[in-house]
Amino acid sequence: MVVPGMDRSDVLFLYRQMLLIRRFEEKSAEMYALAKIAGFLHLYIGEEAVAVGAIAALRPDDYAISAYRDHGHCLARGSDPGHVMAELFGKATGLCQGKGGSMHLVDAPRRFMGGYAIVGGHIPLATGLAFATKYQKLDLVTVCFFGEGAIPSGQAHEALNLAALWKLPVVFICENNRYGMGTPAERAIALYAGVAETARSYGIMAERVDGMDVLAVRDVMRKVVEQVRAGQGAFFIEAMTYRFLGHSMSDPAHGHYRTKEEVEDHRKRDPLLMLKETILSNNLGAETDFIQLEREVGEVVTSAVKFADESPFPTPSALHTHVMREE
Amino acid sequence: MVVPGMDRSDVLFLYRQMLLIRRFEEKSAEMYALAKIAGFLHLYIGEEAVAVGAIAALRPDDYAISAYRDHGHCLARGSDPGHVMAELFGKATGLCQGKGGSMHLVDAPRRFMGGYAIVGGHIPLATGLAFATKYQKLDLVTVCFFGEGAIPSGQAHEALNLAALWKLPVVFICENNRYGMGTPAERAIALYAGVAETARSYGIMAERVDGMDVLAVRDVMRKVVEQVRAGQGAFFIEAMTYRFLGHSMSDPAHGHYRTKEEVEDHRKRDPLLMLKETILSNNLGAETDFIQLEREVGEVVTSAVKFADESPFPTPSALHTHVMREE
Amino acid sequence: MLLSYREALNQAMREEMRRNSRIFLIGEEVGYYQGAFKVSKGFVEEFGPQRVVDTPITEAGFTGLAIGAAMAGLHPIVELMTMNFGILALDQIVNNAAKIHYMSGGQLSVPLVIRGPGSAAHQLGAQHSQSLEAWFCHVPGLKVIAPATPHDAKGLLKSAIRDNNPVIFIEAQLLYGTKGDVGDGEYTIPIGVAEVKRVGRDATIVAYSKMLLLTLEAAEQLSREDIEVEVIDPRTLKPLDLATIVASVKKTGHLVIVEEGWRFCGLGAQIAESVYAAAFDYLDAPIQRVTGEDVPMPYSRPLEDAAIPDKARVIEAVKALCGAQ
Amino acid sequence: MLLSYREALNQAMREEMRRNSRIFLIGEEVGYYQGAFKVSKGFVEEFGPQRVVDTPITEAGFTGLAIGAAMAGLHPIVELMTMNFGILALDQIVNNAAKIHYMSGGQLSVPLVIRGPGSAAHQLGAQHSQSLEAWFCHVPGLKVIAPATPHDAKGLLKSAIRDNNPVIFIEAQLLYGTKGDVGDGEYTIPIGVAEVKRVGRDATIVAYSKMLLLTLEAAEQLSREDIEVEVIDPRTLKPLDLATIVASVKKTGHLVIVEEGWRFCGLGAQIAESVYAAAFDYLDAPIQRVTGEDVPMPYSRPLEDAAIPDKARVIEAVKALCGAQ
Ligand SMILES: Cc1ncc(C[n+]2csc(CCOP(=O)(O)OP(=O)(O)O)c2C)c(N)n1
Ligand SMILES: Cc1ncc(C[n+]2csc(CCOP(=O)(O)OP(=O)(O)O)c2C)c(N)n1
Ligand SMILES: [Mg+2]
Ligand SMILES: [Mg+2]
Repeated sequence: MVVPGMDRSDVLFLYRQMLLIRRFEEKSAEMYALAKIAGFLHLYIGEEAVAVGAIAALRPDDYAISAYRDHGHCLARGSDPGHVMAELFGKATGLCQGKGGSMHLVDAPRRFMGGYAIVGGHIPLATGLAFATKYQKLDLVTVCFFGEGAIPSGQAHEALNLAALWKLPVVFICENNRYGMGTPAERAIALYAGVAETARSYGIMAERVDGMDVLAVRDVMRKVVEQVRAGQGAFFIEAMTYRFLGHSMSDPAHGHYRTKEEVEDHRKRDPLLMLKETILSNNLGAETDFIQLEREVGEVVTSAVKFADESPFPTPSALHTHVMREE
Repeated sequence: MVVPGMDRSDVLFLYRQMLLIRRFEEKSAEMYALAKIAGFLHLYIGEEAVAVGAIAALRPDDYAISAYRDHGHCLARGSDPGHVMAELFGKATGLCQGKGGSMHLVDAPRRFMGGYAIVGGHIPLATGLAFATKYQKLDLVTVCFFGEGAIPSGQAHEALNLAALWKLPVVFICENNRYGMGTPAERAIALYAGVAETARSYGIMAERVDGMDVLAVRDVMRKVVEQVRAGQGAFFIEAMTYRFLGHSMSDPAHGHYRTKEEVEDHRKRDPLLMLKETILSNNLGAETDFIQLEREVGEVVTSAVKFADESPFPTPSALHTHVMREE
Repeated sequence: MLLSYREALNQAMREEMRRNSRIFLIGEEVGYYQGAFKVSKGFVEEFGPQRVVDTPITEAGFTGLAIGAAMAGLHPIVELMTMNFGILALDQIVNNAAKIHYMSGGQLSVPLVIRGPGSAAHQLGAQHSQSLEAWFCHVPGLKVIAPATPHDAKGLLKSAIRDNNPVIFIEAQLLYGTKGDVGDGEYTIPIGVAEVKRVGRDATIVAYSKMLLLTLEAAEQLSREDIEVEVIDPRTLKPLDLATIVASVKKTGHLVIVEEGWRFCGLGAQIAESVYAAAFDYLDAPIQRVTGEDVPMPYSRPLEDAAIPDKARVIEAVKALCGAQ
Repeated sequence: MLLSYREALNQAMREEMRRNSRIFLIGEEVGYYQGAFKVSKGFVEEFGPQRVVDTPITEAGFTGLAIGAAMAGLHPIVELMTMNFGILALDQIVNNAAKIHYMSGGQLSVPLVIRGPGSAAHQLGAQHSQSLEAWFCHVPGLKVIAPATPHDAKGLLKSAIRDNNPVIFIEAQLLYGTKGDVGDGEYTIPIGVAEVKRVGRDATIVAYSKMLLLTLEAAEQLSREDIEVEVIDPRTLKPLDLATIVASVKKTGHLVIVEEGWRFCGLGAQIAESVYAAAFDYLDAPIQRVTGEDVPMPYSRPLEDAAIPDKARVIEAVKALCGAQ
């Protein structure tokens, strides 16, 4: 697929971003096995094209917010991998000084407003960010990522209704990876033929996109963000994607609820492979570029781990700071 | 409008039920002014055709459940007006021994499973009643009444999704009286062209009916109840109705949010007047019948008040009973 | 200036909204309806519908929206039509408003006031008559305020609005019409500072919100029998001004705590435990709690009256204590 | 029979579901996934999907549905994937489950168990590490149970399932793998009865759920220093078996209460207040509370460890008391 206006540095950047997330998370899994990281760790592997494609269409001052599967969004937003890894390690140098953890990454200077662990609970927050920018007459867009498992939740509905009612500048991106933990979407959502209907029932425009194709995601998002920025109200994107690994570290990649074959089938549409093929077939890069990117990203991830590992844990006094804002 | 199969005793019964609710509530308002009744009192005047028409299509063992504007549903279900009035008076002889009050009428033997005061909060309960009858393989139907103000609430959505997903035998009846307190539906519901779309977005069949026409309500309900009883899953009815008085006793009938003219317009379609005209024009009854009904109902209401008034208040020991079920 | 509690709240919000355009009011019927209890009378006319925002009946949705808006630099005031409906927004309040500053390592903050009437009015039934302050007080990251007088209501609401943390501000339906002097100029009252509402010698009574009024009446009546009680209104429930209470108990040797909420795990249990720990050797007798009964609120008037503390029960508790001297 | 806590729960539900076809299990991933923590392993295979019901992520919806089903004569067991998500169902639990029997004057009842893991596991972060028992205990109309051992878990879960009231049954993720003897036959343990888990002389410690285990370790260690503590597990938090605690305190003169939840307005405050009121003259020193810190739970391990009571803090509290003799 040739995308008009696609240029080399552009596509290699997208590839690099996805590669960074991939290698970062593979390394996180290793670190989890070594007990350097603990708690819940929800990997985004397989879904990188959604975060990278969507965030590529944003301005640096736009807001992004996510659920607990948030490493990808945070890294795509440009957060320093060392500080992210340090957060996963629970170190004082982590993005949130070790207080947030994997599910609650926040990078305020990059307008990454957090990962949240109550399914559906951050969707109202997103409408609030959008409300604030509209209130202040800023031409900012808020992007909200969540899984299809959040669709039946009451909080999602209340938020969609408010966003539509008040024409808020928010883009809802449902990462439809077909499962909420072990539950296929068809067993959770009554009228399941995808989830865009839900948005349309509020009068929110909705579009489905191939979430394994980073260029497709970016292009839809560019169009949508422009509309939303221009004041046309909320938009809903259903990105069809797939998680290659288990729900979290305790859940195997396949077993109870999906077969090995199903996972392998989807792996054939690995977003990294797909973009690589596009790049090669359009002569926008060569094998050497990919070798070079692997090397670069590998170094970034290695030094992120080194940084995290060498960083100190928070001191005991940190326990009681930030309960209240003092000034 | 001539309804085939309509017979005299049938229509006079419907009229009598509506008249009972009307006169009962007018008297309640008087009693409120005399401070015999206190707290919130939400009158159903103007909306009688919905409860009476819908409940006329039920079997005695079907379940009905409502929100806080529940006198009409309770009386239509056949509860003794004396016991209902005694409940409003807070007397020991009340339906709930004075513990429930206007918003929480319950008549278990008549399968009236209660009025509830958290907007949206009883809709999940209705799906549970329906779940139970399906689980027990009983051919019962549950009817759930609520206002259009509940449509945006998360609890309503979660319940609709479950009802649709599991094909539960429940009929949702949205009493769309155009306002939730002082808020017109258009200012609360994003895609407002009526509320049936909400149900359809879950794959629930939905129909709109003139909620001022008791025969229309009953006929739709007969058809719907039959379908639902036969196992075809949930159904949603949007009954277009209007409340003639204020939201509760402290809210004037018109003022801030609607004009006197608007209220007067709707009063021209008073469900009692409409049915009376149908009866007269179809020669199913004469003026004398109505005089007779007024007399009968008047007596019922008078003796209900007398019963309530003469009944004792609960004894202090009642305070601590029913916190826990003892056996 | 003599104002009703309702007017005092109105004035506090109005003054603050005039000072700071980032403040907005959001909730059910706050705008065109002027507030379910008319607290925001005249607001939509003065500030317009952009800053006085009527919502659908979606407490989780609009409270969450307000939290998000606060994260982006606005300062929302959320009106809950009654505090009961806060239960529906509790996930937003507890998991987001109270935790975001901490979880983000201080990067984000949530300057937000959530206000509305708590406790019972008259015969509103079990689902509309609850005192949930103990729940809110349990949660780190929240401040909780419950003023009893128009003067305190105004000064504390202004402080709450200027605070950069989420503040739960509990009013009471039966207080809205009560009147009191509010002075003339602008003023604030610091959060976390109790006030001795009456000086006494024989026993200390801690009471807040509606309960303060009947406690002061009880004190008056006791005084006629030569029992002089010191009455302390913490005003802020969290952070609690324990020092003021303890100082008084050290003087009187007796403590009665009056609260309308359910007894078991009520705020009074915490106040009592804190005072026992801080003044064990000064207490001449066990602390007495006068509380709401542990029952869902019954509708019937005599039952409801029996479920809520009254003047007689406060007097009885004081006498039981002072008789035990 | 040596069983894990997880297996004991599984057995309790299985036995009861075999006895009574009106019982069903409902929650997220309880069926085909065998439960997020595998508590319902084998259930969907034995009882079928009609009685082991997987739900969408809609805690308010399916908890409300279960309450409705209970009103119509079934006996649901709701599994909350974790008790944290109970916040989303709190309106249903508090306004419907707890009040319907009362509001209806006894006409309706809600026989229902809501169960799932409470408290912190390891490094799950602020939104997934909460001990909310004080909230549930505050609400009239609910029973609250929090067993610490497999034996208690099995016997109390069976009683909870046979009870005709709504029961909140709090487990703990870190307890699921712990083992204990559960005997061979069927048995139940009555709700509302504490157990003296260790007999002692010098001080009484009240501890429940996970906290019991570290308290027993602390007791063991103290014993080596010749300090003999009596350890009481209330097991049922509401109704609380105060008599057993008070009898012990009258013997030892000292009380330590250990709880994992936030300190301010925690259950320990209520237990302390009740004991002070009942045994004021028997206490040689103020009651000590060992509690979770009043902070949202931090992710970082050393901070998390510091936020939760441990053996050392229990020992320190006992020594502070007994040194004060
Ligand atoms: C309110 C709530 N209920 C349950 C959970 C437990 N839980 C965590 S993730 C998850 C599945 C979510 O699926 P989805 O939204 O599709 O996101 P995905 O994991 O597929 O990215 C569940 C049930 C939770 N975190 N919050
Ligand atoms: C969750 C919740 N929020 C707010 C209220 C206050 N309240 C009571 S009735 C009402 C309006 C409901 O309107 P609608 O559902 O249309 O019913 P109607 O009164 O028109 O019959 C509101 C906001 C409530 N009872 N519950
Ligand atoms: Mg998913
Ligand atoms: Mg309405």
